[in-house]
Order: sequence, then structure tokens, then C-alpha cells
Amino acid sequence: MPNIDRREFLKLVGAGGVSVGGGFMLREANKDQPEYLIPHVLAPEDFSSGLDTFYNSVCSMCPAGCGISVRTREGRAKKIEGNPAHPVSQGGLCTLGQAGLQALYNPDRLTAPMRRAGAGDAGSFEEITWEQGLKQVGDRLDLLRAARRGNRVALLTQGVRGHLAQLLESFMRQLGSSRLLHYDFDHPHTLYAANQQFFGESRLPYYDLANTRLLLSFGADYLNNWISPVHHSLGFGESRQSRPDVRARFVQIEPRMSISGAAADEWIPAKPGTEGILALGMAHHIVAEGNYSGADRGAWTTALADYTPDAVAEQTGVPATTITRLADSFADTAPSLAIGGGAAGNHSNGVDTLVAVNALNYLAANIGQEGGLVFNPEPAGPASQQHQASYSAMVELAEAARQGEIDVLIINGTNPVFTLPPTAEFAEALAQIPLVVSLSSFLDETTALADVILPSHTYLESWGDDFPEPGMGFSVGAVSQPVVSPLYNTRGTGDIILDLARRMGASSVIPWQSMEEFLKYGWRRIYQRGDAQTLAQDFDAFWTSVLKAGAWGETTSGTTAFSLNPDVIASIGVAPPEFSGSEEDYPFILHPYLSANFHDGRGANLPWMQELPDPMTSVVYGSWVEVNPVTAEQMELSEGDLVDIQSPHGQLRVPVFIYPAIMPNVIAIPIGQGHGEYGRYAKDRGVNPIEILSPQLEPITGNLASSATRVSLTATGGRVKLVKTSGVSRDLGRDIVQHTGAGVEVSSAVDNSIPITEVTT
Amino acid sequence: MNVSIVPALKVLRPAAMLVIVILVGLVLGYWANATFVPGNSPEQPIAFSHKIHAGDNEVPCLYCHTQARRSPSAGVPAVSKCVGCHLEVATEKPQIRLLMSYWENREPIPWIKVHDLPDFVQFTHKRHVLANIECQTCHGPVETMDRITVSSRAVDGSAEVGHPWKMGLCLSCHRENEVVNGTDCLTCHK
Amino acid sequence: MTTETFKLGYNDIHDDVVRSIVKTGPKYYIALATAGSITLLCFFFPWFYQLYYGIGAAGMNHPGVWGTYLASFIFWIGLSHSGTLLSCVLHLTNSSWRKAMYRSAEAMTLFSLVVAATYVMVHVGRPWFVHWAVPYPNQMELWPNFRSPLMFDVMAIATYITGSTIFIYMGSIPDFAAVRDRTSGWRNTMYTLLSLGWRGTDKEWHRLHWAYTFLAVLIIPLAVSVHSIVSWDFAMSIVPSLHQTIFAPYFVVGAIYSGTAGIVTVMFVLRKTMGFEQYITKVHFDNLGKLLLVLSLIWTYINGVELFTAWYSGTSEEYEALGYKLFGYYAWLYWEMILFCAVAPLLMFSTRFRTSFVPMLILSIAINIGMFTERFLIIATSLSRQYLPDAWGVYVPSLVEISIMVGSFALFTTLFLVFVKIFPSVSMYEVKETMATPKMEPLAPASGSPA
Amino acid sequence: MSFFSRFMDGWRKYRKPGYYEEFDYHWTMAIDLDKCTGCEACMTACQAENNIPVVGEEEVARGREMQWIRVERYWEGEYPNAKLNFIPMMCQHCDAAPCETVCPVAATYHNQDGLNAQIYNRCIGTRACAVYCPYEVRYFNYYDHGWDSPLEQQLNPDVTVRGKGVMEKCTFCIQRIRQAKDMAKDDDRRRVQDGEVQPACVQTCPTKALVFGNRKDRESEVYQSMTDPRNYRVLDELNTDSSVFYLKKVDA
Repeated sequence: MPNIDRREFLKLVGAGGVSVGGGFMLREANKDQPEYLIPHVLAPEDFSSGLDTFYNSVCSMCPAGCGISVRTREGRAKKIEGNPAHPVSQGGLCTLGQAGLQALYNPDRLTAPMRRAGAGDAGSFEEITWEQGLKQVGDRLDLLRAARRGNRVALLTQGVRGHLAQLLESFMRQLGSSRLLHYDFDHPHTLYAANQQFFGESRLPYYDLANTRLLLSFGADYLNNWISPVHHSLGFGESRQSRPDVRARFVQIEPRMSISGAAADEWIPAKPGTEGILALGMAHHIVAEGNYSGADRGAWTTALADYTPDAVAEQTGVPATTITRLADSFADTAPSLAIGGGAAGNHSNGVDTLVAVNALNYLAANIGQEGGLVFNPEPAGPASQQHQASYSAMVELAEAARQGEIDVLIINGTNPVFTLPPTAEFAEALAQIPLVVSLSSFLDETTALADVILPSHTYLESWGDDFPEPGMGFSVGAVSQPVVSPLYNTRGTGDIILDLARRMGASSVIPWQSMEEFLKYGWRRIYQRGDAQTLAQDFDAFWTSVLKAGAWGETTSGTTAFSLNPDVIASIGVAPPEFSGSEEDYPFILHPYLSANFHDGRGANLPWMQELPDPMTSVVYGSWVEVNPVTAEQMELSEGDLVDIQSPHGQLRVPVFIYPAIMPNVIAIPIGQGHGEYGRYAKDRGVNPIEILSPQLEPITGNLASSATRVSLTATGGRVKLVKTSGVSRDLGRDIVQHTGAGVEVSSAVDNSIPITEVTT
Repeated sequence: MNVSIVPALKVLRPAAMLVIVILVGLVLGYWANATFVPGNSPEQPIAFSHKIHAGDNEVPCLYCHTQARRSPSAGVPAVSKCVGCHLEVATEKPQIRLLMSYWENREPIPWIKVHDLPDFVQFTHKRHVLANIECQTCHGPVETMDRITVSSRAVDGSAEVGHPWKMGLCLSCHRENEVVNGTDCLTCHK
Repeated sequence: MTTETFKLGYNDIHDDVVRSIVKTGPKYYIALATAGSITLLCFFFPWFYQLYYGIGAAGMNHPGVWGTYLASFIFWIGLSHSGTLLSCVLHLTNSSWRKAMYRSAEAMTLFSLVVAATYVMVHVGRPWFVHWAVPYPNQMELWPNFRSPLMFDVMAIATYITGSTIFIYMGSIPDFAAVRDRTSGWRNTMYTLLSLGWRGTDKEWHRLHWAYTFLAVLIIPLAVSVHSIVSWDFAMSIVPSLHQTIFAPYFVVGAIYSGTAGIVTVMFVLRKTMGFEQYITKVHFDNLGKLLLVLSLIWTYINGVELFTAWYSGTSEEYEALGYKLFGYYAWLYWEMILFCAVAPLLMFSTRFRTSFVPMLILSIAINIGMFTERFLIIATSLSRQYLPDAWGVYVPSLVEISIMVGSFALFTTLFLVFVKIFPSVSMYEVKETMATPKMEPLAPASGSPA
Repeated sequence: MSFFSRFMDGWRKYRKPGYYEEFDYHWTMAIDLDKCTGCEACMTACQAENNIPVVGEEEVARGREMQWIRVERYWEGEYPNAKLNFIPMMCQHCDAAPCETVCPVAATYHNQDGLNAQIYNRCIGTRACAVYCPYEVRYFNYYDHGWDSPLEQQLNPDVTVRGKGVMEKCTFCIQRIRQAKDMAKDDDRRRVQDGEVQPACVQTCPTKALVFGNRKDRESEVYQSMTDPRNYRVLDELNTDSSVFYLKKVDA
């Protein structure tokens, strides 16, 4: 060791000391924060950490009523799957149904009861306790009821079925109020009316897509939004390739290609509103060709005299040859099926159109047939459609409010301020009502105008039940049970109503303490319908088995015999559609359609839905207007150009999307975006085409003819980048999606030389 | 003219020594921290002793960690489980009083996690317990510990088997027992 | 041999070079400070931001997962090829004119390699795990994927760095010794260590020459392999317009091309700043000019071949890629590249152009801009037009990327500035070799008495 | 045995054709394009099952969307004869996968069940696999994604949440496959039965256009589908030997 002087030595010691400390701190800094293991105090018996628990329930994201099976882990919902045991969904589920989880765990949920702060403007609320909120409302109701002025109370709910519907009904009866309105923007009023006219029952038959061989769809987007999309999809898949040498043919008739149009074998653009005329043209051909040989053939001949293919071709813009070809194949193929709805039903002649479609089914003898229209038995539980409010009913309500005839308005789930055109002046009407109570789970446009908010559970936290409409040709029901314990200080709609009923002193008639109790009461009767074998077990066993299975069914089927009332035939006929606005000023017809992701706008607050590309255009986060390529070329428009869309009742500014499959004089905008409230994900995105709809009515139902607005299109010169996930949507002959003729033999698996070895399981 | 590099090296020596001293110091400090303040044996809210339970009184592991045989996670017993016995047993001890106070306030006990795997490792207790692997194989001789410590001693306490929470140990064990596809990454990472 | 060097004596050379090391004017410090601060500001600061935020700080997206980072990586690797490779070839061909410039050329090699290596770290998503790409036994019992061209890359570059470091160091031992003998204090100590006790005996000279030649022979194939492997990172994929057999030679040529241009630039700068007018002369520019011309012609030819084969293939994929390259979103960049790398160099057919300094400087810079564009286009155009049109997209570099790109040049400059103060940036002994032995005065008058 | 010879041995074994035949499973998917309606239920199902983040409008605009399975759309013809064809595109789990050869750290490799594995915690983020993949189905985490509380309560505990700088892609829902194998082991069966395991997309598909199963079980539904005369594989000319079979659309 060489000699080191003192300074040197001290230096070294110092350095050593510092570095030792450094090393110590280094490891100290690298230690990670402790994690905690928080056990239960008392473990619930069905709980086991690290293992899944599945609960069967019912989806409430749209009115279809699919059965779902929710996977939960340690008390949290992880995944929603279709319930294979449920006849509607049979294990399948649509994208909106999947996203129900984000409704449950949405960051923008209302977490506690609230009251309008002072005379504050919309949206400024102060938190209150349930007692305060319920007392405020209950007392008012009690007063009115005592004063026999219950009719000054109105209850506006989204379309609900099952015992909740029944509860609301008896609740309003106790109040002595007739103002119980179920309101859904997309409720097919015209379809019910048409069935009433033609079949004499205001119910939906079961459309047996699975067994049909030819489907004619007049404007009904049955795979996306029409009535029961998941079940229709199942049928569609079933009749495509699922059985050896069975492949049904699907024909879609609509001005703008929908998802169903894309899936169809043939897409036929017909002038908007003339679908019914087209149907009658085909009917004419069927009768004229002698493909129909019923006793009332003569009556039909006279009724359809004017609808010669050529005349119809003239009106609809569909070539006569096409009409006759379709008519022939429709008559020859058995079973065949014609369905109508969607845009076709939302015209001034909506009901006549759908009656015409029914007539087509009648003439092809599809009624009561497997693979055709199958009538449903009376639903086992309470139904709701008799309370469904049309546009004019809503306008009446608004009018009554303006007259000061309404003191209390209870709103449950529905969002009329968003889904009604401004011409209905619903928002203004709300301002006239002294006490507006909202039971919504989210602060949507309507709730923002409420005075008291009593936030309800989401469907994954609450009790309820459902009897799908239409049924499956037999009685179906299902109970929806809470799959997770409530996240926030909210309550189930049913429980809130029951509580209010108590407070207004109706407990003698509505004695139940909770929705669960009421459900059991109601289902006891259903249990008693059962045969000896089911009755053998006691009710509780029945109840648990229904909860376990997530579905209940009965083999009773509806009537198959059907005789047509002769007067109907005489009354058949479809007038040409009426549009608001002259063709000169407003050269285009606006075709608003329910967005695949957002339904009528209720899905817009779900991040998954916002980021899910629109199936047809792949656009995300926003709105667009679809324009035919030729039209666009004439107007020198290209993708992303901002255009002003002017209707007689309003104006919108939207970017253009060049859409290859839309009629040149039609433009389409999806419904669902353009929210002013409704949470961070939905707020201030895109536009809401409902805002510019003219109050054009379908006279029979008073339904809004939402496809009957004319608009003009003017380029603003502005331009935005349309956010979409697709690059180029043409395959440039790269044969990515390959086709084959029907039944043509193509390369067999052996050619692909796949290594396959036998294994014994 | 001096061309040899030796004098130059001489000049450098103090600097070199400084460097060496600093390096040694760092290592020393790191080691000291690791041995005297190990992070793998934290103070628990209740001084629960596995030695008393699993060791002296030979309570089987699965009596409390019931989940281990049917679930990926072994699970910690609910407070009710502890109370179940301690309503009678050793009721007067201070720690038990502490336990009871949790129980009376219906509060869970915030145990601190000692054996912790990264989130990208999907370990399942079930398969290993059903394969009759001794808990001690990975958790060390818990029945001898008053306070739980991540231990690197083998079951018989003889030799070091390397840190039990490193991938190498999983692999070697999977190799020895010829686990089907035992070395496929997807077996644990997904 | 040119005439200027005759004016010099051995001592002049030594004095010049040693002065360039010892005497440091304020200019130098200003330059160093600027370069250094730009490096910090434009290179390291954005990089750390990116480390914190994620690669999202760059403009890369779904089809375009590779971008300017990789382009710059290739560019710097390419630049590195100049020096060592060049000086090896010229050493073996024993062309005397190289001797003045090769030291700086080698330095350039070394530093571009360093920058390139840094770019690997900038490019990958989790640089803190990048050591996994190196084979070493570990408790996870995991090895890198020996089939991966990227893994070859790691190996090749590591080897290349080592090789060229030894090469440049060995070549400068005698000069270290020379400097050692003319300096004092810490410099003396440093150079004593660096020169490893070099005495300059015949034996030493002999061994040096032998080892030097040996290394030169060794490094040439190494250099070629490195860039071939870099090209395979792309060519081994099945991406249309990347999947090409010609890529390896294409990259090698491109590399030497841009590298040579780089040398021209550096030499010009050295000449002006360090006052090496006598050592770096018209001759060097003339010869380099010729070399550049040849390279540019080869490069152009390969480009033509590439286009032709793409067109000839007639498949939708190749067609689309070709059309996109020539007329698509990045077309203007493509034509800029053609102008700079294929058309402009034709000027060098004229000797007057080759022997005039400033135009050569401008051209050399233009060529390197063009070559950088080439590397960028190879990635950008082919990635945005692949097999599934639905997944097509466009990649645009972000501010962070551009700033880091600029910063990397600053980093290079900084390293070089440090270099010229430590290494004798002109190889003294080899310059001497090119000089006639000066007249020696007899040490003492001869005494006439025979013993 | 020296490391080198062991390595060479493995190399040869791996490259021998039919190497995978000695194993029990060869997971395969068949997609009937004649049934697919492009409803995109599969996409949301996948997002929910696999903790796929929502990246937000700006990021999608920059082309940073995350979709392990996506529905591609290709228009054909012009109005009024325009047709729109959908094709779901996800990792094809190629037996000769280009992505596997290029990863320098072997973070992506082929496992004995015919799965193209992606090991997140091994990935160093060179993104080379995404370049080499002709199907463009590999998605990169350009930064750490967040979930607005309480949305994170929905995250699937069986699937790792990927951090920044890591490549990710479809795994055929490996967590479900593992679970099924676990069950099979419980009632000591050697093999998982057909239909016991379904990836999220297959499970939710309303038209049942997607079929998943073990190719080596000749009774399995997927084997029936993949031997259907309509079967083909996308970009088959690249010899990726993919494990996802498409059934041609029928014109009628």
C-alpha cells in the first residue's frame, strides 16, 4: 500500500461515507409502495375471490329485450354476454348491449338526488337527501290526489314493459290521472296501426326470418335497429348457410343502403315514401298473373286495378321488369316474407304503406305460416304499447303544460328534449310546469331542465322484468336482477314509484315495499298459469329457477287461422307521400336514420360507442351527411367539405361523406349525435338531424313523418378532416372479399394442403 | 524524454483510488439497506403470527386460505373467520382485542401484501395446490415465521434456492416436474 | 504528389497539428457551446419527454409504425460507411492522397455510429429493456431471437463500432507520441497513456503497418455486411416495394455515396477552420469528386432498376406502391431526392467543378439531404400502401421527431469538436511519408584523423 | 449438449413442416362472409374482454385507433348497383408468421397450440412485427392509456393491461382457452371439447358467422367450416399459412 498523506486520506474517507449513504438511499428509492389485502368482514356465501359469477338478466339498452348473462368478479361487472337460454338473443348480443357496462360505470352518472339551485339556470343543481327529494314530490302528489286533481300530474317514461309498466299504470290510476305516456322516438306506431287495420289486433306478429326463403324488406333495417335486431340477425344467419342447401334470398327496398341493405342479396332504391305503392304494384302483378287464387280474388283485382307495374314504375322509379320479377319470385317461393317499417313507415302515408306490405304477405299466403308471419299469443305479463305516445300526443302534452294544466311531470329515462323536433316546443313547455321530476341516471337534455332529480339505478343494479314484444310466437318472459350492488346513492325506478305511492297515501292499493316484492307478487300469477309439472315445485323454487335460467317460456302459440275482413281490401291504396317544402327551394329529401351505435342517441355517452366506427362509413366521433357521388360531383363536393343543410324549420352544418349507395336526390344524416348535455363523451359532438325536421304528420296515428322533410344543400367552402378508421374502401382487384356463385364448387380444403392429423378426444 | 506510461499511471493513482473507494461505498450502502431494512417483511396492522397458528397449533394453510384449492387467488380469510375461533381462544391478548375492535366496528383489516407478483404474471394457486405442491415451496417456511417474510430458503431450510419470486424458479420447477407446455410463455403471461 | 507539401518541413507539420490541439481560440469555445446547447435542447430534452410520455410524442401511427427515427438511423449508419471503409480501401490501394483526410474520415465513422446507436434507443418503445436484444445467459432462460434481422443488426453494429474504434486508435498512436513529445502537464500525461509508450523503433513501425493493413482488410467486409444487414431489416419483410433482393447492394452503395459526400463536407470545414489549407487540397476534392460521380451513377442505376421491376411485376400491390412513390402524398420529396442525388451530381463531370471548393461543399450537402429523404421515403411510402387498402394511412413526422433529427446533427458536431482537440486530426506521420526527406546539416565537422 | 447444437436442434425442429402436428390443439377460426352483416358486435365484445383502451378522437384522427378485431369494408360497383362487402380482420395466427421471425427478443412466437403469442412484458417496442405483418392487425401502445374512473372497474382481471411502448394484438382470447384447459384438467380430460371455449367475438356474433375450435378434432364445427368448398384465406398467396379461414360470399 503506497503511503497516503492526511488530506488524501480524509478525502477518501469523506467520499466513502457519502457513497455509502448514496447506495443506501438508492435502494430505499427503488422500493415499491406496499399493496394492501382488504378482506371481507363477513364474506357473502356466493363470493369467492378470483372466480367468476354469472347473473342472468335482461338488456335494457334498446326495446328488443334480449336476455343477457353478466360475468362478475369480486362484485364488479366485467362482461355482458348473450344468454343462450333466452329465445330472443340465444347467446348473441349487439354492440350496444355489450356497452351496457359503460352505462353502469359511466363517469358522468348522477350519484345522488338533486334539486334545482335557487332559480338557477339549467344544469346548476344542489345535492339533497332522498328524504328531502321524495318528500317534496310526494307531498305535492298527496295534495293533488286529495284535491282530486290528480290529472294535473303527468308521467312520461321510456317504453317499459312488464310489471314496471303495470306499476306505473296503477300508480297513475291511484292519482286519477290519464296522463301516462310511454315515449320512444323509434316506436313503430304506423306498424301497430297497420296491423290493427289488417289483422284486427294492435300487436306485432313474429317474423320468422329463420325459416323464410325470400325476404322483402320495405325500408325496415331489421339487422340494425328495427324492433329486435339481434333476433333478426340470428334468423338471418340461420337462413344463410346454416343448413345444407338452404339459403334464403334477401331483398332490401330503401332510398339509402342500410346495414340490412348491405347484407341483402339485392338492394333496390325506390323513391322515398313510395315503398307502399311498389308493394301494391307487386300485389297487382301477383293477382293479375293468377298467382293468387283466393275467394276474394275479384275484390283484390278491383282494389289493385290502378297499380299496374308500369304506373308503379313511373311513381317509384323502380323498373317494371324488376317489379314483376320480384312479384313472381315472391309468389313462387314458399315460405316468403315481406316486412315494412323504418323510413317507409315514417311518411305521410306510413300506415297505408305497411298495410300494403301486409297485403303482399296475405296474397302470398305467408300469414300464420312457418317462415312467414306468426301471430303471438297474449303476452303473459303486462304490455305497454297502448300507452305509447305519438308525436302529436307529445305535442298535446306540451300544449296542456303551456295552458298550465300540469303541475307535476315525472320523467323516467326518456329524453324528449333531444328526440322531439324544436317545433314541438317541449323545452318551453317544461319551463311552464311547476315541478318537473326526472328519474334519469344521467344528466341528459331533459333532466337538465328538471327541478328535482331522483336518479335511478341502471338496469344492471335494479329489479325488473320483461315480456318481449313481439314474442317469439309463444309466450316469453324474463326477470332482470341486480348483478352488482348499487355504485351510488341511487334507487330503482320501481322503488321510487312505490315510495311515492306510499307518500301519497295509496299504500292500501299499492302495498309493496320494494320492486322485488312486487315482482314476486306478479310472477306468482305467472307461476300459477303453469301446468301440473311446474306447479309441483313451490313458487320459490320456480322463482329461483327463472332467475337462474334468465328466461321463462310457455308452449302456448298464437292463432294460425286468419280470415281477412273484406272491407280492408276495398280500403287498400297508398297515396303518394307529402313532403314539407317545395321541390324548387329544397331539392333534396332528408333521410334521418337511427345510428347503429347510438340508437336514438342514448348510446352517445358510452366511450366504446363513440369510438366504434360506423359500420357503413367507418366514421367515429361525429356526424356527417351522406351524398350520392354523382350529386357530389355536380356540386363539386368532396369528403369533409362542410355544407349547410337548410330545411323549412332549421339549419345544420355538417361535413360531407360521399356515399355510393344513396339516391341522387336523397341525403342521409344519422341520428344520435349532437347532444347539448349528456356527459363528457356525448356533449357538443356532431349534429342532431331531428332539430330540422318539419312537423309533418301521418294522419291516422299522429306519428311524426320523420322522413318527409325536404332540405337544400349549400357548400360553405369550409372543410374538416372527417375522422374515420378506414383508409381506402375499394379492394383494387386484390380479391380480399371473395365471392362465389350459388352452389358452384370451388377449391376444396385439400387444395389448401392444411396439415390435419387425427386426434382422439 | 520519458516515453514510459508508468509515471503517467502514478499521476493517475489518487483519482483511481477515489473511484474505487466510491464504488465500494455504493455497493456497501446498497447491501446494508438490503440486509438491515428489507422491504419484504412489513409491520402488519395486527401482529398475526403464522408460527403460532400454522406452526405450534398446526392449523392447515387451507383452513384459512380456503380459496387456494379452487381459485387462482388464495384469498385472505374474512375477519369473521378469525373471530370464529377467537371468541373463545386467547380472548384476553391485546392483539386479539385489537382484532375484536376491528370486528365490532365492522372494519376490514388492511393487511399489507408481502408476496406480490407483477401484474403481467397470471399465477393460479388452484393448479399448484391440486398438484400437491407444498405452500412452503414458494412461500418459504411460514410456519416458523412470526412475521411473514419473503424467504429464499428451500422447504427443508437447507440451501438457498434463489429468490422464489423470480421467473427462473418457476421455470426450473416446471422443468423438473415436466409440466405440459410448462415453459410456454402463455402459461403465465397473457 | 502535389507541390504545396514540399514547402513544409517535418516540424511545420508537427507545429501546425499540435497548435490545432493546444491553442484554442474563443471561436472554438463558442462553437462548442452552441453545438452542445443545441444538442441538449433539441436532442436530449425532447427525447426525455418522449421517454416519459411514450412514443406517441412522435408522429407514428397505425400503418406507419416506423418513421424518421429509423430513417435517421439508416442515414447515420450510411454516413459512417464513408470513413473507415474509404480509408481502408485507399490504404490497401496505397493511394497517397488519402493520407491527409483519412483520420477525420474515420472519426466521422465512429461518431455517426455512436449517433446511430443512440437512435436505436430513441426508436424503440421501451429502451430500458433494449439489452434483451443482446445474447447473455439470464435467470429467465431467455435468448434473443437469432432469426431476426434486427438481432443481426445489433451484432453487426456492435462489431463495427469496436472495429473502427481500434482502427482509428491504432492509426493515431505514433501521432499521440509526437504530440506527447511537444506537450506538457496533464496533456503530456494523457498522451503518454494514449501513446502506450511508443518509441518509434523500426520494429514498432513494422508491427504497426502490419496490424494496420490487417485491420483494413478485416473491416472492409465488415462494413459491407453492416449495411447489407441494415437493408435486410426492410428487405426481409413482405411489404410491397420493401421486399427486394437488390436492397443490400442498394443500401451499401447509398451508404458509401452519402458517406463520401459527408467527408467532402467535413474536409471543407476542417480546412477552413483548422487552417489545414496545405494538407487538404484541390487534389483531394478532385479525387473525391470522381468517386462521388461514380457512386451517384451506380445509385441512379439501381433506382431505375427498382422502378422497372416494380412496374414489370404488374401486381396491384407493387403497382400501387410505385404510383404512390412517384405521384402520391410524398411525391415532391421523391423528386427532390432525384434532383439532389441523381441529376445534380452530373455537374461533377467537369473538372473545374470538382476542383472548386464551395460548389463541392454545396453539392455534398445537397447529396446528403437527398440521401436522408431517400431513407425517409423507403419507410414512409411503402408502409402507407400495403396489402389491405382499408388499413392504408399516411405518416407525418411530429415536432419532437424533427427536433430530435436536428439535435442529432448537433450531437455529431459536438462529438467532432471534442475529437479535434484530443486527436491529431491530420495523420502526421503519413503526411510525412509523402514528403521528400529534407537536407540534414552534418552534426559536427568531420575531423580528418582516421582511427 | 452444447448450447449451439441445442439451438440448431431446436431451429431444425421448429422449421420442419408438420412440426405442430404432434400437439393436441391447433386453434382455428372460420368466418362465414355470407353471414357477416358488419354489425361490429365482435369489436365491442373484444374491447370489453381484452381491456382495449379508448384512445379518443384526436388519437384516432392521427391513426392510433386500437382494434384487435376490426371490420373492413370494401365497396363494389357504382350506384344503383353499389354493393358493400364487410370482412372482419384480426390476427390470423399464421403458422408461418412473418412477425415471429423479425422480433429480436422473441416477444412474439408460435406456441404448440398454433397460437401466435404476443408476450407484452417481453416486448421492447421495435414495432418491426407490425411492419412485417401483411394483415395490419398489430396495434402499438403509443402511450399509457387511462380509464376515466370508475370505468376501470370493468377491466378484465385475467388480461394484462398493456403499458406504453408495447405491441398488442388478438390472442384468440387466450385467457378463455387457458380457463377451458383448466376445466378439462379438473375432470381429467386430456383435451378441451368442441364448443367449450369461444373467444368474445365468436360468442357474441348475432348471426353466428364466426366459428372457433380445434382444427385437429375432425368432429369440430370449425373443421367442418374450414373444409367447406367456399373456404379461402386472405392473402394466401403470401404463404403465411394463416389459421383464420374465410368462407366466400355467395352471389345470388
